[in-house]
Amino acid sequence: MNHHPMKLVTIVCESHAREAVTKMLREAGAHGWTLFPVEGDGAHGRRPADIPEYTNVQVEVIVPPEVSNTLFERLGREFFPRYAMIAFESDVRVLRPGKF
Amino acid sequence: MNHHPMKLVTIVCESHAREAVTKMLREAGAHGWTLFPVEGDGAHGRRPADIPEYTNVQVEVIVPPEVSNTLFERLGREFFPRYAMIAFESDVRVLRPGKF
Amino acid sequence: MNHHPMKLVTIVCESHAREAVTKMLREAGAHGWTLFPVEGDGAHGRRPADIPEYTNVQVEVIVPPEVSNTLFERLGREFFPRYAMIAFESDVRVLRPGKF
Amino acid sequence: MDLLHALSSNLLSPAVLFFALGLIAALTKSDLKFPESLYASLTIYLLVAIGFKGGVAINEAGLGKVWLPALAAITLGALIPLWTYPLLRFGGKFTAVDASAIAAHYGSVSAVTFIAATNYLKAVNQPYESYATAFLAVMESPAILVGVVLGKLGSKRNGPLDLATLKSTVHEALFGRSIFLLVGALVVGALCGKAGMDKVESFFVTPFQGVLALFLLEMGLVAGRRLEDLRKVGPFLLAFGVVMPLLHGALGVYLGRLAGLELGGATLLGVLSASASYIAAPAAIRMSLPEANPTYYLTASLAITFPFNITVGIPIYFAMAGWLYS
Amino acid sequence: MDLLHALSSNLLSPAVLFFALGLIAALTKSDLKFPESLYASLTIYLLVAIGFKGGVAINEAGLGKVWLPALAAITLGALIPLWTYPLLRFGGKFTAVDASAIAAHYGSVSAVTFIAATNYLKAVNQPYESYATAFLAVMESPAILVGVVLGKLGSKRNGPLDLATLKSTVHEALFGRSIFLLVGALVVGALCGKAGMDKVESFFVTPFQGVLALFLLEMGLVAGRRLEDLRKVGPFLLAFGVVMPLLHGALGVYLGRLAGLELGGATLLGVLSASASYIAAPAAIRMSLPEANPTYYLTASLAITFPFNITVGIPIYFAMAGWLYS
Amino acid sequence: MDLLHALSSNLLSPAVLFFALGLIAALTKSDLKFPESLYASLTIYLLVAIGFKGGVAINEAGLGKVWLPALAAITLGALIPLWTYPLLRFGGKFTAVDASAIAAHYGSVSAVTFIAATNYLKAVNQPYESYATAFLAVMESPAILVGVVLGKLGSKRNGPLDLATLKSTVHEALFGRSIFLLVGALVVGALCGKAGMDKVESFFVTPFQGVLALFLLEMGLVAGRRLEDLRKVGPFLLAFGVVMPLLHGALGVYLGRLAGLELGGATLLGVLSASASYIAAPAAIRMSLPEANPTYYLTASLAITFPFNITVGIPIYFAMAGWLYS
Ligand SMILES: Nc1ncnc2c1ncn2[C@@H]1O[C@H](COP(=O)(O)O)[C@@H](O)[C@H]1O
Ligand SMILES: Nc1ncnc2c1ncn2[C@@H]1O[C@H](COP(=O)(O)O)[C@@H](O)[C@H]1O
Ligand SMILES: Nc1ncnc2c1ncn2[C@@H]1O[C@H](COP(=O)(O)O)[C@@H](O)[C@H]1O
Ligand code: NA
Ligand code: NA
Ligand code: NA
Repeated sequence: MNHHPMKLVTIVCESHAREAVTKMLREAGAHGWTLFPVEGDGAHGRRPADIPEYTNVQVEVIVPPEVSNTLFERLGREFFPRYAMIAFESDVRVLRPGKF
Repeated sequence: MNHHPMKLVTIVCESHAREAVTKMLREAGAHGWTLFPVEGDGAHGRRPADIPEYTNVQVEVIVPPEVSNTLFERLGREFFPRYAMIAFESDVRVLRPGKF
Repeated sequence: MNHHPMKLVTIVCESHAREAVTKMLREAGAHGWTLFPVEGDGAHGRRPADIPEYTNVQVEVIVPPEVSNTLFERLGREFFPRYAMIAFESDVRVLRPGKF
Repeated sequence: MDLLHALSSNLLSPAVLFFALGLIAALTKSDLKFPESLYASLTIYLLVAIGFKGGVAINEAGLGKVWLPALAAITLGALIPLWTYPLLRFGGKFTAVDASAIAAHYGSVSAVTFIAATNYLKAVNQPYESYATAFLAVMESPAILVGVVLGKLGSKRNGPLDLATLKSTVHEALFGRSIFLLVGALVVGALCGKAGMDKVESFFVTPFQGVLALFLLEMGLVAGRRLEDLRKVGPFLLAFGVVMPLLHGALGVYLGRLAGLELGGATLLGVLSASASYIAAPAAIRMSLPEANPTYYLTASLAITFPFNITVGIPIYFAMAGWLYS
Repeated sequence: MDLLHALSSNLLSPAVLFFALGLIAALTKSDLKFPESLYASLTIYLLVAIGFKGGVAINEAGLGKVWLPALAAITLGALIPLWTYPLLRFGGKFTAVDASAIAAHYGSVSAVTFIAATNYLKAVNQPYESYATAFLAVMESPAILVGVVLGKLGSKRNGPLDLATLKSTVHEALFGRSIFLLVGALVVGALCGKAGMDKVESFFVTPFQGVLALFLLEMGLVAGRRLEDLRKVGPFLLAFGVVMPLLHGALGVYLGRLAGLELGGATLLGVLSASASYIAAPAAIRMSLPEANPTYYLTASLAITFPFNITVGIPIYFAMAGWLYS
Repeated sequence: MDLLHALSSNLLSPAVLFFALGLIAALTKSDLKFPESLYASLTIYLLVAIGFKGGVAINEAGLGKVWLPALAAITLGALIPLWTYPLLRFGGKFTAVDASAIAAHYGSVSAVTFIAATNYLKAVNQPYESYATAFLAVMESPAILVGVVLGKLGSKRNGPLDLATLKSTVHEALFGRSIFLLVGALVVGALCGKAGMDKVESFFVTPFQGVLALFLLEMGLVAGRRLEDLRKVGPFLLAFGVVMPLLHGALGVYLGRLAGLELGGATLLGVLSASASYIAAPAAIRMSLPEANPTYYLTASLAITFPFNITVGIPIYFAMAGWLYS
């Protein structure tokens, strides 16, 4: 198999940040994303996922390394000071690198 | 701790492909899988998760490296040309290697 | 960017284990967690996610390596013999290491 | 009742206005969203309710009255792809696979359109044969099977027409969740009869119209999100999505009369014939003809024909039946 | 009303037929599926509705009438494990942990079976004490506690019977979500009385039977998926799952009469006694006796006893009460 | 009706008792939980039902009767931040951003509180202008806009007040999902009128009170989980969350009378004025003033003012109206 290295960036944020995050992903050069509602606990307390407005979403996006860097730069500058959220990057391999 | 390397294969696909994908996982040698509905955006447009038939599912499966290779071969040959989907592989470590 | 290595520990378990798991995460030193309901298949059979009491949850937690070791020790000793579950560790990178 | 009156009484009904509200929400990019499980729950409710009611009606009317128009419905559904396919293939220049996929959708039916039509008939005080739900139940599958066979025969790239494909298509067409619920509830209703209906009427019948109105709000959202694909499908499919329902509607009404239905039942057969599937057919086509492009068949059935029928189609088919029976 | 009539009037009710439809869907591997939140929502509705109604009935009847049969119910629930445990342990050759787990399930109760029984009594026009919901509420926990104690005493590998375990079991048995909802709604109903009922009747009472029918469709699916585990549990447990309900049903009816209940109320106590828990007990057992094998207790309670009671058990217990009271 | 009677008839209603039950569940850490989609579904139902009903009422009363009190409502909403802001800023020592965020929440309104108030009026047989829903609809946004402007002007760190922020705030305030549903259903109701209401009444009106009771159980859970934040907000905000509603309630009732409303309608304007937003305002503030601390505004509106209004506030405003009109 011909695997190509990519970055998976995972963002868990309060659902109010949802539109801002997905807009930013597009701007930074991602070609797609995947998203789902999650419960959570953290520095901002429990978020028990019973009201859509008070819950978290997890966003996953596969991007080339340079896009991941752009994402983290903007996350650190524009998003972390404003929203309850975490973000992390990991290494993945894909088959069709052109897609991402 | 005694950690053993394994592969985590993640597949995000339109929900119509669900049965075909989980059947293929078993055939390729996986002993289990985990699945949940997700929203998404990509080359085939927004999939807004409001009708079960029009949404995506994310499938996660832990397998030994050789099974992962089989999976990707079949994904590339049989699934990618037919369905809206992405798949990626990453390295994980588990405690009970015999389970996977 | 200034990325710091961390461990992502992912646990998929029957929902009855939910309270015990999140309690253990705190005790082991995690500062937060993310959780969502999932369907699954494995050694204990299909878990089709139609009754909250009979379904699975997936718990994701970002921790420093030493906490991950504690987690896996307790998982292996206290949880694996009791509950239908899997757990795996992977390497991730974060921006604000102090948070985890 | 003349056409204008028929139209306005439909357009000013809560159900259609809520549908329009959903369309507007989608077009103005409001963040209004129904939870996925609400859509699924309302669908279950509507299918079980309409199926159960139809079953009770069959129990009361007797199968003797039902079989002939049901046969007419099956035949009509199976035949529609036979003329829509060549029209799409040679008139619309679609590939064989796309043409047969679209043809399958238009031969099959939309349960929600049917339900909206029964609602409409109730609103204009037009009695109808409640067992007409049986026609809905039997008309979902035949066109899908015919469409898949056409697609397999018409295209080599798509793989030969093997037995395994046929079997899984038949299984999907007959045991898919919507058809299962509808037929199952129909049988339950037929077994229970009036005595069973008395017990569950206040849940399955009394609030039904209101539930439908809420559901059409969601369907407006779903259809509205597809509207932007309209420019991708070209003028041929746009015209097809409006003209074919009118032709099929007339045909259905006419056949309904031949099969001995009353005015109300003939209207419903016209509606079924005119409607296009957007749940069962896509699921089956996606599995049996995965090379077909969903943008074509989904946009046509969901963003053109469905809104057309819900708003103006239903009163038109009713007016057609009025002319035929007067 | 004789047994045959009682049986057929149950088997042809919408609720039981929809339950059968769910079983068929599971057995034919139809892709029919209820969204998880619909199950949870219907459960909340049913528990709140039945609890509220029961509370209003207590308000009207007065606690004086309720305490004696409630005490009988608690005692019965707590005692059942004392004979089912040795039977399973020595007759069925189950381990101490498995035997006590199964015993806990059969001493505890199934709210859905109880609700289906009230539905059945309504259908056959048999009046019953509406405050019987109180028996449901008090019978859920005692057997679970007794079962856990038995399991801890009977097995060393399982860890000693420490205070922490006992405390968390008591908490789980008393504050689990189903018991909380039921008891909470009961108290609310008792505080509101008739005046409160007038306000919410059209939501909590009128559509109740229809909602139950829809819910039993889902329960048929859930139970049906477990049917393939039947061959794993062996003939002893199969027989146990049918015979014990009959014995416990008779015992419950008899005790109900002793405690001064009318025919309807005695039937309900029989039903409670005969039913086995499949939500509250598994949750508590999973935490307190995690070594017990869920295949045994879940298959027995969900795939054997629950369908048995829903279809033929309830009319049988009613017939038993008929004989006793005639 | 005197205050005591008004209070007790509210506190013993199913809706308020279920709310209390939810609070207790949260406080006792019961694992009771409503699925997220049930909350969303109930909200959609309640907003559509109340909006539709209000629209039908406007259709019957004519816009001529509605515009003046609606104007009063808008003005009141827009003005409230002008005195609450300095009070919070200088009395409560809050930062400019936090003060303006809280002010926005108290100028805006809570739909659930409004619905509970209509419920209450119905229970005490007090007629009211059904078109009052229009006041709810127009009062949600103005205070949010004023609050955001105040916050931007008052704080430099927060970025200047640019056009883009203003535009997105206006969009959020006008097209957010709750306001869209409410206004949309209002328009649908106004277009349908009585004829439309007849069709959907048994879904949108008859079971409404029961649905509200169930929903308040969930709201009790949601508010209860916030109660532990009470000690984080300090005594000033605690007092603010109780005293301001009383002042605003009196003001609203008084203005209602000036604008020509009857006793019932004036009570509702008082309730709106006294209520604080906890869905629409947080969403808009989170986007436009993200530096504001949610612990302050959410705890105040959701854990203090909301429970206060649901339990004792509503009957007090009703009593105030009683005194004013007698
Ligand atoms: N250590 C962690 N591991 C996994 N998820 C976390 C962690 N910390 C925070 N989160 C998630 O991120 C959300 C926001 O975090 P916080 O801003 O810390 O409240 C939480 O509600 C969790 O869903
Ligand atoms: N770059 C990406 N990162 C994460 N998820 C993606 C990405 N591209 C596509 N997806 C997911 O895969 C689904 C199908 O992708 P597509 O075939 O590109 O429409 C989308 O709906 C998304 O859920
Ligand atoms: N190989 C696997 N890959 C992904 N998820 C798995 C795997 N095996 C088990 N699981 C998940 O873990 C749950 C419990 O596993 P088990 O104890 O094997 O039944 C299953 O229901 C699945 O959700
Ligand atoms: Na058709
Ligand atoms: Na029992
Ligand atoms: Na206000």
